[in-house]
Amino acid sequence: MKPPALELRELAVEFGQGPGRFRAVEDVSVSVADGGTLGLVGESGCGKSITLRAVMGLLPSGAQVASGRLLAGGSELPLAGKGVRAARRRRVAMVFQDPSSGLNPVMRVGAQVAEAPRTVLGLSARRARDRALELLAMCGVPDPKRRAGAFPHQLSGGTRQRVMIAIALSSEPRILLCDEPTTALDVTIQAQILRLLQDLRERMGLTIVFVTHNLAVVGELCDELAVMYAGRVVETGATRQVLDRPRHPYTLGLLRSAVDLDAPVSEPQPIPGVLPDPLHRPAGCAFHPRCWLATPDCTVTDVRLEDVGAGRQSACLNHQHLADATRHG
Amino acid sequence: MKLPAATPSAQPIAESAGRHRSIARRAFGSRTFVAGLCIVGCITMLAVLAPVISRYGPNQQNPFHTLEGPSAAHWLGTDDLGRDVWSRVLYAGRTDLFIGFAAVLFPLIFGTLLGIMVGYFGGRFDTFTMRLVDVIIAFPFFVLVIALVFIIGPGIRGIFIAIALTDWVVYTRIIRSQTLVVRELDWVAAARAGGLSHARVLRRHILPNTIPQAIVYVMSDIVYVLLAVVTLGYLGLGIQPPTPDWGSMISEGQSFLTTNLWLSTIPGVPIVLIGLGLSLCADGLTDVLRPP
Amino acid sequence: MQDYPGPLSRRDLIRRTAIGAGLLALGPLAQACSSNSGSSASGSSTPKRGGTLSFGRSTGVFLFDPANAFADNDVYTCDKIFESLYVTTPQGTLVPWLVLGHTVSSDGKTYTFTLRPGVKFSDGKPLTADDVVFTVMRCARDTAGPLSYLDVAIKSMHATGTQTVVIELTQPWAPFISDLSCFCNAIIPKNFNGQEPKAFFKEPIGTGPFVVKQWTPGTSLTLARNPVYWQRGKPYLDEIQFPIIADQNQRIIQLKSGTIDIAGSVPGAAVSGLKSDSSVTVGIFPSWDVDLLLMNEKLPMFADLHVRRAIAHAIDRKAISAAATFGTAPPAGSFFPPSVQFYDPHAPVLEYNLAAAKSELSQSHFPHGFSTSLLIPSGNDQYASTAQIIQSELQKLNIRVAIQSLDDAAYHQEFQTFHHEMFLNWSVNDITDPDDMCTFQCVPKGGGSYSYYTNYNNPKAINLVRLGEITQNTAQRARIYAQLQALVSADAPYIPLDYPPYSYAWRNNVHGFKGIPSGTYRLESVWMD
Amino acid sequence: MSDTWRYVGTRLLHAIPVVFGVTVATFLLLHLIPGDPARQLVGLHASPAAVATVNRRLGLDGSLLSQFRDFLSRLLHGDTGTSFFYGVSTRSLIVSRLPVTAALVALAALFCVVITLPLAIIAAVQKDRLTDHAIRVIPLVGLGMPAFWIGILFILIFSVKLPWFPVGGWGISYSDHLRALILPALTAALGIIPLLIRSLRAGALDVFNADFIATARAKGLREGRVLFLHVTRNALIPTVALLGLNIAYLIGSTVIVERVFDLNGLGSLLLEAVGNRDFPVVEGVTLVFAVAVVLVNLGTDLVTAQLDPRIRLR
Repeated sequence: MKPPALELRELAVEFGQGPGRFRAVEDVSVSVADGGTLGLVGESGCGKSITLRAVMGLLPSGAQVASGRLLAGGSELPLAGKGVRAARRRRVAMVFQDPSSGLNPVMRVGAQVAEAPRTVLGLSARRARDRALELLAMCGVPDPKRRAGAFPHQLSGGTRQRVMIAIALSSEPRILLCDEPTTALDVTIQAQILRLLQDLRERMGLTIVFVTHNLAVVGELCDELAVMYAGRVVETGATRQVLDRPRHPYTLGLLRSAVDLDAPVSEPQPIPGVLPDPLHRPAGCAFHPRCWLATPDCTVTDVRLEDVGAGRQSACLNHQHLADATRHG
Repeated sequence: MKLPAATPSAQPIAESAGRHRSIARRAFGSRTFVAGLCIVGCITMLAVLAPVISRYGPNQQNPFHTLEGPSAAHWLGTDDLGRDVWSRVLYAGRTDLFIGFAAVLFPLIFGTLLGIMVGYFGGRFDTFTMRLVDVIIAFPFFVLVIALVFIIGPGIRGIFIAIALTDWVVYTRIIRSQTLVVRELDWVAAARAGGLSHARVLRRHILPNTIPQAIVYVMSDIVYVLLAVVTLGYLGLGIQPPTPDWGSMISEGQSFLTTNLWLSTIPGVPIVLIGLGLSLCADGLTDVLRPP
Repeated sequence: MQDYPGPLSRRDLIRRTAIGAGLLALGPLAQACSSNSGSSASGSSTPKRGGTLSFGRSTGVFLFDPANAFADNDVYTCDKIFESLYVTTPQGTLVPWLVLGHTVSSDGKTYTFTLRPGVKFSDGKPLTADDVVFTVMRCARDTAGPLSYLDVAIKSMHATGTQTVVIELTQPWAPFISDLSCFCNAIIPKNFNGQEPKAFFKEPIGTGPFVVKQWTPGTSLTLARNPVYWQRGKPYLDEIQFPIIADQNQRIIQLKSGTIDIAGSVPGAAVSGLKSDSSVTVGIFPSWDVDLLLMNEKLPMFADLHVRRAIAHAIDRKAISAAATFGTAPPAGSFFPPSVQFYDPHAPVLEYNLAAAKSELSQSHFPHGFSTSLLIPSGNDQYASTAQIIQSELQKLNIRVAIQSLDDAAYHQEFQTFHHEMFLNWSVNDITDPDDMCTFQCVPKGGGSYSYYTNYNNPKAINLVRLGEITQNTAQRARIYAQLQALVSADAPYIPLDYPPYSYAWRNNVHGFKGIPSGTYRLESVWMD
Repeated sequence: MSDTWRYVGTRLLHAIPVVFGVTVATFLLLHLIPGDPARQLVGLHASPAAVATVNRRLGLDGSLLSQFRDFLSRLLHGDTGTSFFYGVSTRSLIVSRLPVTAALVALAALFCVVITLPLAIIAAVQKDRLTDHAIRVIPLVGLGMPAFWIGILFILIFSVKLPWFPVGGWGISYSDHLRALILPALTAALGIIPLLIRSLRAGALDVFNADFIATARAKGLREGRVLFLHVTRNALIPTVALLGLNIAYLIGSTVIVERVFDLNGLGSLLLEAVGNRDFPVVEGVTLVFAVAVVLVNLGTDLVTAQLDPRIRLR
């Protein structure tokens, strides 16, 4: 069997130093098959973006990888240290959340797209420019010739995100990491961008890791799903299955809190409470203070992901109750 | 005057008095700020305690011990009139710190208020004020201050008035541009639409959001004022003898630059330290004010 | 008799910044004096011809018109191009220069001069009596000339033949030869050689040892040898450049590094440092100047004789000499500097004596002291130190002095409009005769000087000054001036503090440089190896 | 492009009242300063008649108002008058001195950029480490010590001890000029370098955390390229603006620096003219300085607009 395109094992990321130090991400293990799409979902601050940045080797200052391994196609990619960027070159690329701040404001977009082909792939200036135009066209930027000469602030949000994707693709990666690439966009544009990503995946055989807090988006794009809460993965599985029959109360909570355009009758129901302060993690299951299924066990037992059948995993002591409940409800 | 950077505009503060207290608390939590404050505090203490610490009067001459190097009797040596340099440096601190801190008060208050007014109300008054600001900025600073000191007469009074007349423009400029930004913010517009009076909007919304910029600049400004005093001393227009001040000590020492370098070097040390301390304070404050 | 408009000297302005020392050349005549500390390198060996001298001075040369020159370096440069009938030697005596000599009629009103034969202007034309008549009359009639009042005694003058000039005076005038020696009476060709004055003074032609080679007013100046100079074989130098170096430290460093060959206006503070440099010689030449503490007698405290005498007794002039001038200027006694004619070394002086000072003050209307201010020009380190010493000494009499330093122009205006209480300034002579200085300093109406802005008004002193002007007999004049020195000492309208010298420093390869008490220097005998 | 020209035109139009204001203020200030130019010319002992004659010649005998009218009408005809002392036109004086000062200011500005850029970026990269602290603290000496002191120290070290540069003066050839200007320009630059380093370092830190830097890194660019092309270019914008804003300060400091280094530029001319109360020269030089400040500010805005396409010239 082919090794997964990307496999992350027991990642832990720490912030700060001394007494203020805390783990923002802990024991995260996910993998995505070649050509597959993995969705990473959770509320803001749950560690999904940090996980993605750790994979990309672009942790913000103050954060460092405490432990974990990363394998791409079976070979090891360093998570920290000198060779981080070189190891990912031509393999992994990333699309960022906010296209308005993700583009260098003082460089023409064509130049930004051509930069990697020129310096990373070593094309001549002329060929790099042609390549940039191709990429822009491929990403659906209208009139790429003209747009290539524009500065980012002269473009619309959707076009900017297309440019971001073109930039990500410009270094010819096999794996594309997308950090909430549609969050900052209008709903109609969101759909276009998702379609573009899908299209690119099919045409180029890309493997995609997609971070979002929007379950609807996940449903459309991803075949695999990992739900994160308070720095840990709480549930994984095939997207359809997880969405239809969640095996973790948090996933269910997320589903209930989402606006479902297809079912106008049901009111979104927010999950009560807030994400725990990472410095004061509740003992036991971190979700228990907000969980309606919580039992006294939940407050003491350190819950870990367990196989719950059909290739799925859940980190809930009571996942069986949930399975029963959703089956009948 | 040196003009500061347009500090990256701090996170706008919604109506709040509590915010200021929290800024102060956070400032004291900033190591940079505290370090700066310590340096400035130490020098201020030394200056305040000058009569206690020094063994000689600042103007006590001794014709038999002129231009001596450091010794047990005179830690930093003596000057051309046999006065104890250490004592003079300490006493000079009283003059200079007073001038530095006091001279920027008027520019700070007047410039800030004017900047807020013209920035908020705009109109012809704004145009006129900014032309005036341009005129004053277009004058090379020294030329203007020198001319003013000529007219008013040298000494502390001349320096105060010259600084007061010229320095406010920097504050006006900083505060006005910040006011322009804040004025356009949604919640300020909302406050105004909600029927708050101009006075209240200015006091509760505009002022808290603009004054931190002025306070950051004040830190550097105090050093610039000290430098201006030094340079006026070089031109013979500074503090009148025999009152010791670091600037006139440096300029008196310049006759001995090629023979007794320390005479003009030592008085520069506290200026550098004050500059360092205040810069650290400013850096610390900027960090605190910068959106996290 | 007439008051003349104003006493004499011109250049209070830039004085210490300018320079000058002269050397003394004098072919036919005078012999330079042995002199002071500076002469070490000159002398023995035979002069060499050639070379370019670089003379760093604090200001540039703005004009070459002797009758309108006033600033130091204008004066000290004009006299290299134009020469007077008489010149002063480094010892301060007068010697005939462009004349062989003169006779005076018995009534003392008619002077007859015989010109030195063989003197030529730098364009080759010979010097004639007409040139002399033109020059002196121009200066005497030029109301805007800073020093034209020196010539007020002249009634008329004419040439008899080409070599003889006769001058009629309105009255006997003892200082007349001295007045003629002033640079303002330096001889220019008749009618400006047929040119407009402006054009003429742009490329001036005189009898002096040098000619102007290149000149941008106030900016740069190069002089070159006058090939037809009347003293055979001189000048030795091919050229002289005058770089302008306003900053004193800069001047000294450039000298030490050899960028310039002579530095003018060496401050006292730098003298000891320069003396320890073996490649440099320091020359300190006595001047006609006196540093004075002057008091405004329009104010009640200074109108009180006892207050003034108390102050005179309270000031330690030796301390000022040592600390403020670094020992370069000897402490002063008489208000006449030693280098001026009729200086009386035995003139009684109010010596430093604190007990006497206190007793004088107790007899005054201000026995418990008072507050006053002392005006000084800014940027003058010597005066700043002097003022602080005076301040601390008068404190002992409970006279509280606030020092007020103003920039030069404002400082002048302040005391000329009598807004001052006390001020420091120096008296400058442009001639070796004391008359001009005495008029300026003792005669309230003398040219509106109000006795050097002290308002000192003692009819006895005024009479002595007038008497000194018209007395022809030298011994008699000496007695008159001795009386005057004693009287002014006792009245203490101003207190002489020290006799400041002119200080220069030069590289050891420069020889024959000597300063003249007027502040200038003759350069035709300077040579380099 | 026509937009730019229209902008330049408008700005220049707006500059007219500013320059006019500076000129008028100079005139008034000068006449308020105590001190009499005629006395400065003929000295303490000259007769009152001589002083009056000189005053008439200098045009100082009328009332302040009539002098002001004369001054304005001369100015409108582009005539800045004749120097009281030099006896030549103010314009020719300024023209002869301008190159020195212009070169000095230009070189100082260049030093500002060349020194600030690497230091600030290094400080930002090494944030809170020893290098960072050193880079931030050491230039403060330049802030604390006046130019005349630093200047003399430079001369003692780099001209006397190590004879690398001339002690002072301007030299004859272009290479002389350049060598003569290095220390003075450095001295002048040191006055504002701490300010610039602080600004650029803060700017660089902001840029470091910007998303587009992550984008650039994610592209696989080498760190050097990220630093120079992306970080520096963006952090430079506010710094250039700040430098432009402080050009007036730099110009003003030539007054002192030229004196210390024995350069005959506009600064030393101004200082001398103020001392002599040479009114036309002071007025002329101040006018030139004001025009220079206005032009430099305009130039700065154009350059920043060039550097930062988001800025629209309005």
